[in-house]
Amino acid sequence: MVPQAWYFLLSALLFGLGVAGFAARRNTLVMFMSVELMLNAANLVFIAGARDYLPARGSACALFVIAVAAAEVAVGLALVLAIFRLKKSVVADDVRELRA
Amino acid sequence: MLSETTAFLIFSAIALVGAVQVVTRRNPVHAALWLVGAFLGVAGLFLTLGAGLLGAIQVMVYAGAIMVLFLFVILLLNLDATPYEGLSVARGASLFVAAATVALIAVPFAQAGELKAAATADAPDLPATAGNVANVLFTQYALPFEVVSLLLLIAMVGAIHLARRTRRDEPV
Amino acid sequence: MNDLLLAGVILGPLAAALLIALWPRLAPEPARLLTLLVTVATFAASLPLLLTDLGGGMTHQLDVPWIAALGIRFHLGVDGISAPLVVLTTLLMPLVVLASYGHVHDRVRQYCVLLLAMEAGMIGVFAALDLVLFYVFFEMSLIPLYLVIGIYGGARRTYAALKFVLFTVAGSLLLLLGILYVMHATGSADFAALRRATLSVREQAWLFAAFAAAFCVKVPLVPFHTWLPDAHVEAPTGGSVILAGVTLKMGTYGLLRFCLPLFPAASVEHAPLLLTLAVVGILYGALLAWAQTDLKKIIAYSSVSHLGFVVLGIFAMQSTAATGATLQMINHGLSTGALFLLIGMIYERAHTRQLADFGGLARTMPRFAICLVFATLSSIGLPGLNGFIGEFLILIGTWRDHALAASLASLGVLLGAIYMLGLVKGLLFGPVVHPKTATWRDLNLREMLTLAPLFALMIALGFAPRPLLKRIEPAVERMLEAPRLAIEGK
Amino acid sequence: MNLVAALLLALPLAMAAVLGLFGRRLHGKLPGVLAFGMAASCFGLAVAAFLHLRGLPEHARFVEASFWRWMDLGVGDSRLALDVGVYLDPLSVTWTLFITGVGSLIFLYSIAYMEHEEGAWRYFSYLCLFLFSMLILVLGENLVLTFLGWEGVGLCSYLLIGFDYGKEIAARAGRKAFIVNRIGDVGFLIGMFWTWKLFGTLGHGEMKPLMAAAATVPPLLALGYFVGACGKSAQLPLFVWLPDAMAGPTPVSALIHAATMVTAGIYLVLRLSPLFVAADWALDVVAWVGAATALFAGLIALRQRDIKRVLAYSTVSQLGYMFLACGLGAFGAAAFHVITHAFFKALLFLGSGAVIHALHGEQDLWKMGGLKHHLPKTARAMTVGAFALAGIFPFAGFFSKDEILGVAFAQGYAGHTSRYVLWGMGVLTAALTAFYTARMMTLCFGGTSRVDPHLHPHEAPAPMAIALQVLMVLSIVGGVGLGFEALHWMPLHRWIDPVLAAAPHPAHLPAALNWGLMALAMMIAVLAWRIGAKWYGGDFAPARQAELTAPRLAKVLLGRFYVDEIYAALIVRPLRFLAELCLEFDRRVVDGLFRGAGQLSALLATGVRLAQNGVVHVYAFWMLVGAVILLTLALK
Amino acid sequence: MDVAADLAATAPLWLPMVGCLAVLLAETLSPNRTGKLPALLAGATLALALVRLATTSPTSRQPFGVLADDALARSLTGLLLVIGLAVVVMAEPLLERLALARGEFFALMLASLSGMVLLVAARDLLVLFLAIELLSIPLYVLAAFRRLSSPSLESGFKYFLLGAFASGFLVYGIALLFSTVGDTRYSALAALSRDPAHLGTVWNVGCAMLLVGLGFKVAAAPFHAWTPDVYQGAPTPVTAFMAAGVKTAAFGALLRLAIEILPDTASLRTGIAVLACISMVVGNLGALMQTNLKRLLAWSSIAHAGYLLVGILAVVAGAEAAARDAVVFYLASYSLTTLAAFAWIEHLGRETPALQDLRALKGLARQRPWLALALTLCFLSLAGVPLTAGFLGKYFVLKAAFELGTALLVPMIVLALTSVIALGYYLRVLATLYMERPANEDAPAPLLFAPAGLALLTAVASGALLLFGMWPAPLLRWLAS
Repeated sequence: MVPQAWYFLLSALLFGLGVAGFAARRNTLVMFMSVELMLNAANLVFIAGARDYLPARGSACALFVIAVAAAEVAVGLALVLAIFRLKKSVVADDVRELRA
Repeated sequence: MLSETTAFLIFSAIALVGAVQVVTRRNPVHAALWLVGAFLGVAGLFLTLGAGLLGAIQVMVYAGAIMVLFLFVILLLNLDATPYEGLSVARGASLFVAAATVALIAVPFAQAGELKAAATADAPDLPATAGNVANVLFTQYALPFEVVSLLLLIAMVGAIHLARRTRRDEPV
Repeated sequence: MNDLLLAGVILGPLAAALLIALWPRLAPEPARLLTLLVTVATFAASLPLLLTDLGGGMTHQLDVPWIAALGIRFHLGVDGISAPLVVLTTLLMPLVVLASYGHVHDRVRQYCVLLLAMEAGMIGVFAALDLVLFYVFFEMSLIPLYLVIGIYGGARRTYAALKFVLFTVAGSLLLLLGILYVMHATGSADFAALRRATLSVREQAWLFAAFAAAFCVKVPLVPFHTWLPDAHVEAPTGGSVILAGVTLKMGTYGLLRFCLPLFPAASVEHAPLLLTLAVVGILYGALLAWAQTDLKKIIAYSSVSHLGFVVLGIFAMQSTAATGATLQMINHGLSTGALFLLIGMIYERAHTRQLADFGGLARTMPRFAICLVFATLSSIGLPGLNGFIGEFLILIGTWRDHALAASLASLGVLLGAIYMLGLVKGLLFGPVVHPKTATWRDLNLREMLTLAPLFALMIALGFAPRPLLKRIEPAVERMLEAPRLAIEGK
Repeated sequence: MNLVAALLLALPLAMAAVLGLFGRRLHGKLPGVLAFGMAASCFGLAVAAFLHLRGLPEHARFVEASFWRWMDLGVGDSRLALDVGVYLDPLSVTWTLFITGVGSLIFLYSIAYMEHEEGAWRYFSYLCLFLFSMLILVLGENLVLTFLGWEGVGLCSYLLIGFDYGKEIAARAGRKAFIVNRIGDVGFLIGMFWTWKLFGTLGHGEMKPLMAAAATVPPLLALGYFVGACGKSAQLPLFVWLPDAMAGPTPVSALIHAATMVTAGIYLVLRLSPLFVAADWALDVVAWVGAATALFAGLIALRQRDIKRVLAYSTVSQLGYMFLACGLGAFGAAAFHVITHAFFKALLFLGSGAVIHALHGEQDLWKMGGLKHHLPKTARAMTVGAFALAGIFPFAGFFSKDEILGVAFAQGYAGHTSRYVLWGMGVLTAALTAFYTARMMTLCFGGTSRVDPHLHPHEAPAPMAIALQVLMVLSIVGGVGLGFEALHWMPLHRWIDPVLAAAPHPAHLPAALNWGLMALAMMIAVLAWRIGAKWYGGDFAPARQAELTAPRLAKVLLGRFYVDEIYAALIVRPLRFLAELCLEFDRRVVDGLFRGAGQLSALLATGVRLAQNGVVHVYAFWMLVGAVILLTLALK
Repeated sequence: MDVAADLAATAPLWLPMVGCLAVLLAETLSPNRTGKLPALLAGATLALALVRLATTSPTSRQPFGVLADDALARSLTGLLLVIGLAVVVMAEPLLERLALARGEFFALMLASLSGMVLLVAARDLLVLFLAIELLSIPLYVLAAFRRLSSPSLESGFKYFLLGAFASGFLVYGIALLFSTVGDTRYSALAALSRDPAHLGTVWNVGCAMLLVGLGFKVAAAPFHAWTPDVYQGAPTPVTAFMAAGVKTAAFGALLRLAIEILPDTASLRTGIAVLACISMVVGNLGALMQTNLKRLLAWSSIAHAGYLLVGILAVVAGAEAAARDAVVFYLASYSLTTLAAFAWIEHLGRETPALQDLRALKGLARQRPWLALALTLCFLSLAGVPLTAGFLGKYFVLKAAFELGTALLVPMIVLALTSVIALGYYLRVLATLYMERPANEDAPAPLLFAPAGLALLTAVASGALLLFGMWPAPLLRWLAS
């Protein structure tokens, strides 16, 4: 058996890459993708963590996360579209009318 | 059949490479495609862990539906490769902090080894088959399941509201 | 036995404030007249409070639960310390209203509402026997005064008003923390219960610091005094009178009422520090007053100096001195109140407060001159007037154990004469300076009436202070019991 | 007797109030007449009190009358119980007598003097208030009441000096007087505080046995009172206010700044004489300060041009004599000199007032001369006063002054060698006194007239003249009538000594030596007078030239030893500088600290605003920072 | 599982959901012609839920095995329903005026509200997560509801972007906690957390990430940065909904977590204390020089999150009962205050930054004394001046914190000192209203937007601040039931 810790370490790396992508990329769409990576990392923990207890429960949880991710993406992409219509840009940092 | 370790190594390599590429590709279309790769890698890991149902859903919903949505939007907006974004001090700092975050999350795993807690290994071993998952979904998570339906519905309503074409006389 | 008099004295003005605020289409002048009547009635109603218990106990007590869940009781009562302060408050209020005829012509109703609300708060501060209730009143009196200064004040009123509030609140929030800790440690916020409670020396030290911080800012004790000159200069006459006459007393009252009996060990421990600050305040305030050119600033800094005497008297831990200190609170209210009224009157005419703009008023405004000299003499402690009795009792009592402090403080008496007579000379004597001096009419009947009660009391308290002292002393004695035990214990 | 005492205080106060409140509506001489009537009645009451006391046996010769309890605080040894009441004993009655007596005369004089002044009602109101304060000072049942009077007379002095509103100098002088007096008051106050701690009482009657029983008291305690006395009685170094106080109306100078108020210091020392005696070296200080002041002021008086200033310095000098007497333990002699001085100095001031009145306000001696032809009566009266001041037999001053010098010499003779020095200073002062008095008289009345030719000096009106005459008589008989030590004729001493402390070093001279000294003093006085009269008697030009081209010492005298300047440089200006410094400190440092706190929060607020720059990535960065903080903590 | 009983007990939860569906249905049947119907439907369901809530009493049952039906949940649910009603009242006139899609708005709002109600009752981490998403996702849309107005869209955009990021942390934290026991139920987790010996670092990290996610929702610094921008850009009723509703719901969830599963470890204590202190300092400093009223309230909301975290800290540290009541009371008073304040801002009529600028309100007290008074009461309550509900909230929290002696002294002192700074800017608002002269003295009083419902809301809410400040007994009783 692969030790659980390996999965967790991998998920930490995926999560970290997601965080890094969110923090470093300016393209809003890529930032979304990074968030998806973070969610995937979480899912990995759900599944791996449930291995020794109740694997079905872990899957159920991950399922919910996927569903939520879908909902988020729907709204998020709609927002990107709307923003793009207004600003002709998908660079997150260009949206900074509100500040200070 | 691959041994679990081999499978883990292969799928995790796919997932990591995909993830790194997502973060580093300048062209969003490329990034999206690499993301599909990462998702597939993770799906493979799910399989390795015995969560076949979830692996399938991962492929269908994530790699399938969600990514299509992404690509659809990218193409709709006719986005090209964004110009090189440069590495500003702020971004450097962000990356540094992000790395710190990873390290801080990863450290305990490296230390802890096995994470099993003493308590509550109460339930019988229920492998994550579709039937078992469904069982959990409709017993313990019955309410969340219903809630998610509303969530999806309202997300749809919201997305439609935001993204629909502007009527000429629509007020600002 | 619950006595409703105090509640009436507090709620009466509050009810009147509500009435004036809510009465649709009430014209300004009737509102002012109504306010005057209400304040006079409140004064009259508060007079029986002066018949305090000669044993120093609390009278006119009212004790009902208010917010039971939070342990807050509506507990009021007065003794020989608080009753005179309550009456001082109710006395000054009608005078402030009378004085407002001269300088408040805009937004009169609002002014009346604020004054009445303030009055309720100030009386409450002196009458509260529950710490939380005290805090509530302490803050409640703050906001109306903030608005009075900020709305009706001079050019830099916003800054001054804000400074005043921030200083006070910075202190009073520490007070709130202290109160809450006391409640945690003793399970009660009731003054009577707390006097029986014992706190460890360490606890006392911290609590004393928290309480004293709030009160010392309010007094104000050097070095927390810099808000006072600004507030005074910018405040309208009424605001200055209340500020000097009543608000500052909340600080000294708090020190005497709460710090000494509740944290006796810490009070004794820190007495040298407070005595030092008091003496520094007396001398430093006096020197600053001397260096000022703005009439109100002179009086403001003189307040710093005078209140230093009060603090000195309180922390001498000697009953004569503390009695004198309590009397001096009243005295300062009378004399400084009168001085601010007078300066307000001259400002209404001249629209300047610079000493250099004045001169020779004695010839053109003899009534004003007499009044000013009178108030000045009271302020500098001329024997035969009230100020002397207070200062004398404070100093003679302090001398017993703290001869050096008392001696240095005595120099304040000297410096007081220097700057106050400088003010009198600059205003009244010498050649006429301001070209319009001749057009300033002398004080009219209303203005004389405004001042008359103060002057009458100055003389009365100067020659026959005993009826008052007789009531103050036992109450003060009770406050000193605990510190005295602490001294003996050392 | 209570009624008499009450009336003594109530009458002046009531009159002050009446005149103050309604005086504006009284015209002409009415306010003055009313006030004079009051003063005269007070004198009558004083006489009644005196007669009453004289009827009592010597050991019980006091009356305590309490009107009401002033304050009563504390218990046990920290009890402070004070009444508003009077304490009548030979000492206070003596003072009362001459205060009301001389006072009445000066009130009388003022009726005419102030007739044409605007606001005479105010003047008389102040004067009545002064009388009240002075009486309460003297009669007060306890030290605090004495202090009340003490400050009261200071206040009246302040008001009366600055009586002429428009005169900047007068206003300034009044303020100076008040403030310098306050310096002394601080001493008085500290003395009281200490006394209360020591004796537990401040009542005169109660303190008397306690003081007598006290073996020693801290010398500083007594010196506290002495500082007070120095302020009120214009001794070194606090004398500076008195010469300036001459800016007030002349009758005020006569009453307050010569006859009565300035002797309050002596009264205090006499009242507390047992304390001083028990206070070790305190009396020596008194003696030396007194002698030094006498000499010092005498020197300054030599070169003053303003007639009132000459008299003012002479007053300071004579007060120095009185303190010298006190310091020697000759308390009775001090009292004696106080009384004679009250007579002749009041006379001199009133006389000078008549001269000034006649010259329409001219006070410069250089612009007088030859006035004896125009003002013969005044000249006669003043000459008597001048002789008395100069200590010429048989005028009043001679007896009292001689007694003081005699005591000093006797103590030296008894072995206290340093007392010879004091005696020498006294004698020298006597010579100076005679000289400057002669100078003043000669410059004023003798020689040729240097008066503005447009002026036509004329004799003073009747009320002024009457007052002068009465005082002239008193200046002649006031001395010999009250005591002549060499003949053992000492009614005043017999009357007053029992309430005073006995001298710590009693000493007696052989009769022959005593007579010899007396003759010597007389000769010195006459000689000095002659020189002075001769010097200034002839042609004025050389004397004037001499004064103008004065050598260095004389310049110093003319500059009054530059005491005012020294004060300004050493105390006033540094203090003022300190005040300005405090102001800057307060503004920049103390307030700056709080403003700095405000600015700091504003700065931080700007920082927060800068961080809030609208960029999503920056926001995410902060979130990550927070996550790192929390995670770091979690790993601990 | 007795579904019928569970449904009966959770009526306040599903009634808004039903309302949401009903609105959508109505909108589908008759697009853009529903008029006031959505608002009425929303109001009716909320009122019904409120009635239902008032007529039943708390039980110890756990509906659907994942919810709570205790006093805490019910009192917060009641509060949320009141907030919802207030937002309906606020939003309707604005939507009508701006001719926005009312059906969608109320549907989204009701969905979000049901998410909030779910959140305060959740006793399961997964439900917690879903509830947060259910309240957030509609709220993102609501913030951007004026999709053609650039600030509104920006507001929704930023909220969404950072919200998604934060929910990544939240999910990860939940996953970590899940991995320690293999279950998401609080009861299962509590069994573990009661035994600190078994708490590994994974647990700690999980808690920390949970705090990141919830810290974002409650607008605690340094997860606060979205708040000012989003509050400013969103339509004012939505801002009010966010400020009052989200804060109440998220703190409700945090409170339950603190009561049930968060262990009293040094790291957690320090972590919460640090968040509290940073929030108080940053929130108050940020507001110090702010002139836009909505941004000002946003910063103040960050500061209040800090104050509330002190209460949470007290719960974690052991003063459970007192601190729970304190936090709930604080939430009630704060919600009331912000509702009043945003309702007030709604009176300014146009959602343009220029009109929300403080400087435009100079001398308002002269022309509109009552309106000025209402805002004064709001700000005094926010500042915690006695006799307002805000004071009692702060007092209550501090009192609870003192149950632990001086253990929490540092955050309490920070609370006191930052309150001084806070008073500085709150009073500046008063100064603008009362002490300055209008820019144009002769200009007539500004014509403000004052539909009856809104005016009533403003008056009632600000009056209630004073009422509850002096006589909180009814509120306390209601919250305790």
